Amino acid sequence: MKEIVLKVKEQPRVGLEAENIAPAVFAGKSVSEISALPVFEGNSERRLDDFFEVTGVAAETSAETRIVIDGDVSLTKRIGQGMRDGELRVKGSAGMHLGSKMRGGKITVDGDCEAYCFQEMRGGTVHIKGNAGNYLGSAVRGNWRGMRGGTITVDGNAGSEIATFMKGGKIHVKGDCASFAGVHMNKGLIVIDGRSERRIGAEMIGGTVVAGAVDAMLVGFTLLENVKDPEIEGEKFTGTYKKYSGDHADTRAKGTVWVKE
Amino acid sequence: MNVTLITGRTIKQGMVIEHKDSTMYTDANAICEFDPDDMKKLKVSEGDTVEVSSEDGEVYVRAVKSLQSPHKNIIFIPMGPWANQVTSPETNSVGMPSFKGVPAKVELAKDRKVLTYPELLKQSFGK
Amino acid sequence: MEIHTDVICPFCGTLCDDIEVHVENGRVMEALNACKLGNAKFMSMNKKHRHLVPRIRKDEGFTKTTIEDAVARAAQMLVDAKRPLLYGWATTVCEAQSVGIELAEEVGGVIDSCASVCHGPSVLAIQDVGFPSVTLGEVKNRADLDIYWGSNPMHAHPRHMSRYSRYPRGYFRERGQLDRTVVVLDVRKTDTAGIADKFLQVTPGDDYELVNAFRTLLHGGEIPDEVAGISKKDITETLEIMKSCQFGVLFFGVGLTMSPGKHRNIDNAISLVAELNKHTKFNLIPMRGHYNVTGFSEVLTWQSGFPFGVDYTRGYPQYNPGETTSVELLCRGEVDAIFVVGSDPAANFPKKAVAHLAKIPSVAIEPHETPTTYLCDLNIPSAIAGIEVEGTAYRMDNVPLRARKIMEPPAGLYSDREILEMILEKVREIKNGV
Amino acid sequence: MEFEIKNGIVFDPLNKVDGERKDILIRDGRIVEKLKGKHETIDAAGRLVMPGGVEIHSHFAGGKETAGRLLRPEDGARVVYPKQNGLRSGSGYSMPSSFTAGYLYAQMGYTMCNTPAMPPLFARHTHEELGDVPIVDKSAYPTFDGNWFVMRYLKEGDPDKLAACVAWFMRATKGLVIKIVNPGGTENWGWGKNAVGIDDNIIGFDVTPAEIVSGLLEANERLKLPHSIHLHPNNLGKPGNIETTIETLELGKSVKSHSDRQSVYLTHAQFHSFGGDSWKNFESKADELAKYINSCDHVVCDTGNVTLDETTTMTSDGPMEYFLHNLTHLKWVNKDVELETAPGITPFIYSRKNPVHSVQWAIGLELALLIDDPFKVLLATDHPNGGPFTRYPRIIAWLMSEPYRKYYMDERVHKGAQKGSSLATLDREYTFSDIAVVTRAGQAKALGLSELKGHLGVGAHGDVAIYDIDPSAVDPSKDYKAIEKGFAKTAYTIKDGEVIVRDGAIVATPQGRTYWANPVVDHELDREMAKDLEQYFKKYYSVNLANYPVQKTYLKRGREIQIDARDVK
Repeated sequence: MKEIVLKVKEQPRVGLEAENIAPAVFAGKSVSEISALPVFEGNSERRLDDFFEVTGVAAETSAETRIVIDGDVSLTKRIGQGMRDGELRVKGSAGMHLGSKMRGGKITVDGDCEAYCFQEMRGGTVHIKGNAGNYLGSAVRGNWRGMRGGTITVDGNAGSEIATFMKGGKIHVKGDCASFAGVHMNKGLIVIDGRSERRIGAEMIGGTVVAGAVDAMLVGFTLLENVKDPEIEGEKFTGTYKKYSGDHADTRAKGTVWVKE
Repeated sequence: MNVTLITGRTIKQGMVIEHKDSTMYTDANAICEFDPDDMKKLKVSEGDTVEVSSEDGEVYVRAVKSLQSPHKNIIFIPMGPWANQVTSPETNSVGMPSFKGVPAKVELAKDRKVLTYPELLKQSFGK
Repeated sequence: MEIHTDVICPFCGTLCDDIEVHVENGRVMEALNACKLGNAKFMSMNKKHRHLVPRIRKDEGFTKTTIEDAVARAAQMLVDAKRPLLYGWATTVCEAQSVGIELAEEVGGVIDSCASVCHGPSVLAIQDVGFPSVTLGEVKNRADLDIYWGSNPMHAHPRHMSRYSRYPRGYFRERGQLDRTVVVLDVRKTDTAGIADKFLQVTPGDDYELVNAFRTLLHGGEIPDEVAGISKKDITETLEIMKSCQFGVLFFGVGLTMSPGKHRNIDNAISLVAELNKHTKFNLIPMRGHYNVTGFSEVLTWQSGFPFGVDYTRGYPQYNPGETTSVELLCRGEVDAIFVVGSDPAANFPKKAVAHLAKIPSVAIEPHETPTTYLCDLNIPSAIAGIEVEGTAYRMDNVPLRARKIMEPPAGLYSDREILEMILEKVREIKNGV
Repeated sequence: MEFEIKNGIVFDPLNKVDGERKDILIRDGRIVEKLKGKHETIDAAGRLVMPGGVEIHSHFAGGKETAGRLLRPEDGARVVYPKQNGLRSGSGYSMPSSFTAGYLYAQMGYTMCNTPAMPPLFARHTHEELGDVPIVDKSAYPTFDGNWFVMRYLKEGDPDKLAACVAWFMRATKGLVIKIVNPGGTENWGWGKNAVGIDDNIIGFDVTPAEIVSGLLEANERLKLPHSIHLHPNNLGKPGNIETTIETLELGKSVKSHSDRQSVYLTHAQFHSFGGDSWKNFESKADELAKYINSCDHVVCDTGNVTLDETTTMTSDGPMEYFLHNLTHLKWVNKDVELETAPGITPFIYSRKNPVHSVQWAIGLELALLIDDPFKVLLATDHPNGGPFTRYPRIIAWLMSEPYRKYYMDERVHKGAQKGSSLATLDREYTFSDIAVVTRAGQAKALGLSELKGHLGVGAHGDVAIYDIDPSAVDPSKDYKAIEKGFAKTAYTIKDGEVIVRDGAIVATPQGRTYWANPVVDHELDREMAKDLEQYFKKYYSVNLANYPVQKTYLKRGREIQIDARDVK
């Protein structure tokens, strides 16, 4: 594994779009080539090194390339977009659309990530050590096919409408979660260790959501049974869990929500 | 008193949209509509100045008895610069702020003045 | 005295087209058929004070300038900006909106309309689950059930009920009102609720729960004794009314789009309406506010593919409300100039958003003095679209009409379109280094 | 500006030119015999030269088209077109935005596009939007399937007023063609019902689909409209609908066309050629429809090819779209239009792995190959319903290459296509001349515009498409990929004698014409009919009569086709 380090020099004025910060783009390029890559501050095209000090070496292949971002890039969008392999680490907080449509590889964020990260993700491993914003691992506007694969782990809390229209993969939120977790969910697994706001699993027609606690369940959910130490999607959970089916607001309801007593 | 704040359109306000530079605009918008029972509870009478406050700010407006009651524990302020001193910018990442259903506090503030919008904007934005 | 018939009222999304306006030497004498709101707008044409030349902020106040200077400054501001926001558009005609979109594309900015703080959430819901709808004439001719949810037409759309829903006689509804049932759902007992056959007072913020209960019940599920402050009995009865009508329509307002749940309230309501079509004929119509907010979304959609909150900074349209919409852009400080046409964000945005608006270079194209013109650095007064300028406007049900010109604007005032065309031309001059 | 297109290999079926090396001369925007003076010369040696393409049925602009774009931001995000070289930006895979649609058609060599289902009440929108579709000439077809005046006059047995009101709607909507979508079914949809057979009753009006079609057929010929009625019969997309389709076409036999064109135009025939009585025993009946069309002279159809893409279905057939929505559970738009029609929209994914979709793919091609005379079966996907128009080059390649079709049969689509259709047994391959017919000459003739469009004879518009295909060198049967590539972008598209596309790139974006028909009937009759209009508008429309007709200002470059129909009295 070879490593390229991007040290934050300057914060963008109106946000930065930097889909070029991705292992596949860096692979096989020299530091000076990488420094010259275009990034977009609003409507003006800038160079990557206008905002970052670039050091290190990129590997020949993306699989062998690790990118480390040193600093806060919460105003920088689209980092690691469409990533298929390689590694990315953000020592700070990351902006919108981080790892959107990601298919493989590994992304770690030491801080928080903004809204719309990992939309329509298909594969790979993600670890957010801080909090995640709204629409984590969701579908883009209008699409009925959301996240399909890969795993996202959030050590902190997550925002509202995570995993909209989810079709596969797993999201694990160790903290609390705002409203509408898994809205319109179809397949896949969401695990919330902490408390979920109301409307969890709203309009879900399939898939599984597990929560440590909920503010309220929608009336479209039917309590099936209480299960002690259940095994859910091949994972063991300790304690007694209420098992609900729903959301029966939809005729096709085949979703399951587990809530710890 | 803890209340739920609703903002929205009123016909009075709609009728002065072309006259924002007149006192009619302040009269139609710098108000807070109360459920009659809530007014009794607060000992507020028609025309009194009240302070409405939320996580995002506070504003002084005139108390008005609601003609569209009952709505216990709900106050209504017409959409406009006064209402937006206390509405929430939280959009849940969908573009829409929280103009309705905002948790707020309201109390009598008889001696306080209701500002015109230039005074209000000057005070808030120094411009 | 000139008598103008079949005048289109440029106030709300009801877009009444039967106004008769009497004009005598430049004064509006009366506006027959118009409601209080429409009448007030036509009568405001007689207002004494109206700015006739552009004004620039100077020290504590404003100083007058020429249209040429104003156009040059506006163009320069847009060219200099890395991500200008071009906002408003709901109270002008499509012909002006179209130039505005071209301008946004030319300067690489974001163009957004007041839909984003009005029925934008309805659009997001439509994009997730669809939109079973009809034109208002269908309601007039067929509907025997009109539901108003989170909407108070008596205040916001005063003639809506008399023209289309509650009162008119229609082909299949010859007895008018006698053939129709009106149900109102709101958090307050509104004036509209006052004339309803059935009123359900919903706990604020619980609309989503109530729709969820309706749908669950519709599919034979169980619901508790009370949901959202409504008794099981009332929910069951209301659902029966919906299932047993011949033609039902749900009119929904910002009471749903602005309350907790926002677009998801609409999303769920749309699915309820779609599913009711298994039992009877059911549709819904959003109670759009400004008279041509719908027109803007039509023009922007056929030109760019997206209805509002379109970001042209990369040279192609990008759409993601919540990211590319005005309130977030202002609150996150992601725009460095604002260009407002026919709207009043300083009055209608939350304080935090207005604070950034007040900080950045700003231009307002607007006939009247408003909180926005008060905060903007440059004000260009314009002729009043739909009264002094003709052009296209789209009704809340997307029916396009041609707004009429019934009087000349004061000398020296240009239409929004003309002003925008001048600015666009100037922008191109500057970019080509002329 | 004068032009000489030298040494091209020209296919111009309407003038019986079949692959001759021939020079085309253009002056003042028209094809001429001689040039006067200075002129630009384009060397077309070794290149394929055809008249500009004519699109006869594509939902590229209008109210429901824009509703379809609004419904699908995910389709918009799928392809974006940046602003560049003076071109406007845009987006959309299955529903390109307006400017982009004009550019894409011109790049394929098309110079005229017609939008086939305009609800009269939304005509103003359609024309506003057409103004933002650059380059191509255009027209719109107002829908009459659920028109209350038409049904009223049918019931009252007043064919004269019926014709007069059709003439009024043409004038009011600036329309060119009588479009009929699911006759009567769209009115019944006002009650959540449909009309699946031609003798079903239409609620509240006591007429039948058959009466609506016959009545409009007669009116169309009495008004001497350029095109015939443009028909989307009842029961679209349902197993076994072939019977309804042929019963409907039979209605046209009795009415004589006023000109040399067909009296009935059957659109997107693929969707109307289904056998079986369920999706399980669903099969192609293309052979049956082809047999019928071969046996008579009053019908022309277009294929309505399915291209096996994810697309957006949009028709004025509201009940059908609701039916689709219940099949797929995907998001659904409905838009019933008072007194007129009932459009609907829902996304649809045609899957190669799906037996039904694969048979539908086969049917479109079968029709083209089984109907002997290419002038009777034109190429269209009912964009975007069967697939986006950008797939035309691939369809052309399929038609010209049996091996290409076989490759799809064997490798790409579900085996069901072999069982459910006869495509595997068809070895016919289209010639370049056939392609010229089914993409331009046939459309122009069917539309009744063949004086100006679809050919390269003297007096025709100077609309020419030059493709980088050398007919003398290429074997379309083997080099089908070269054909697909060659028809995707022209070397030159010339419109009205102006170079629009050079080497596949747009170099000019003039405003095209908008054609509309204005049949003038007897003045007295018109006045009588107008009284009924006033009454119905007052009572039933939600807009005033005075605000209904589309002002001429909406047609940026309008072309009125005046027709003397004063014998209608």
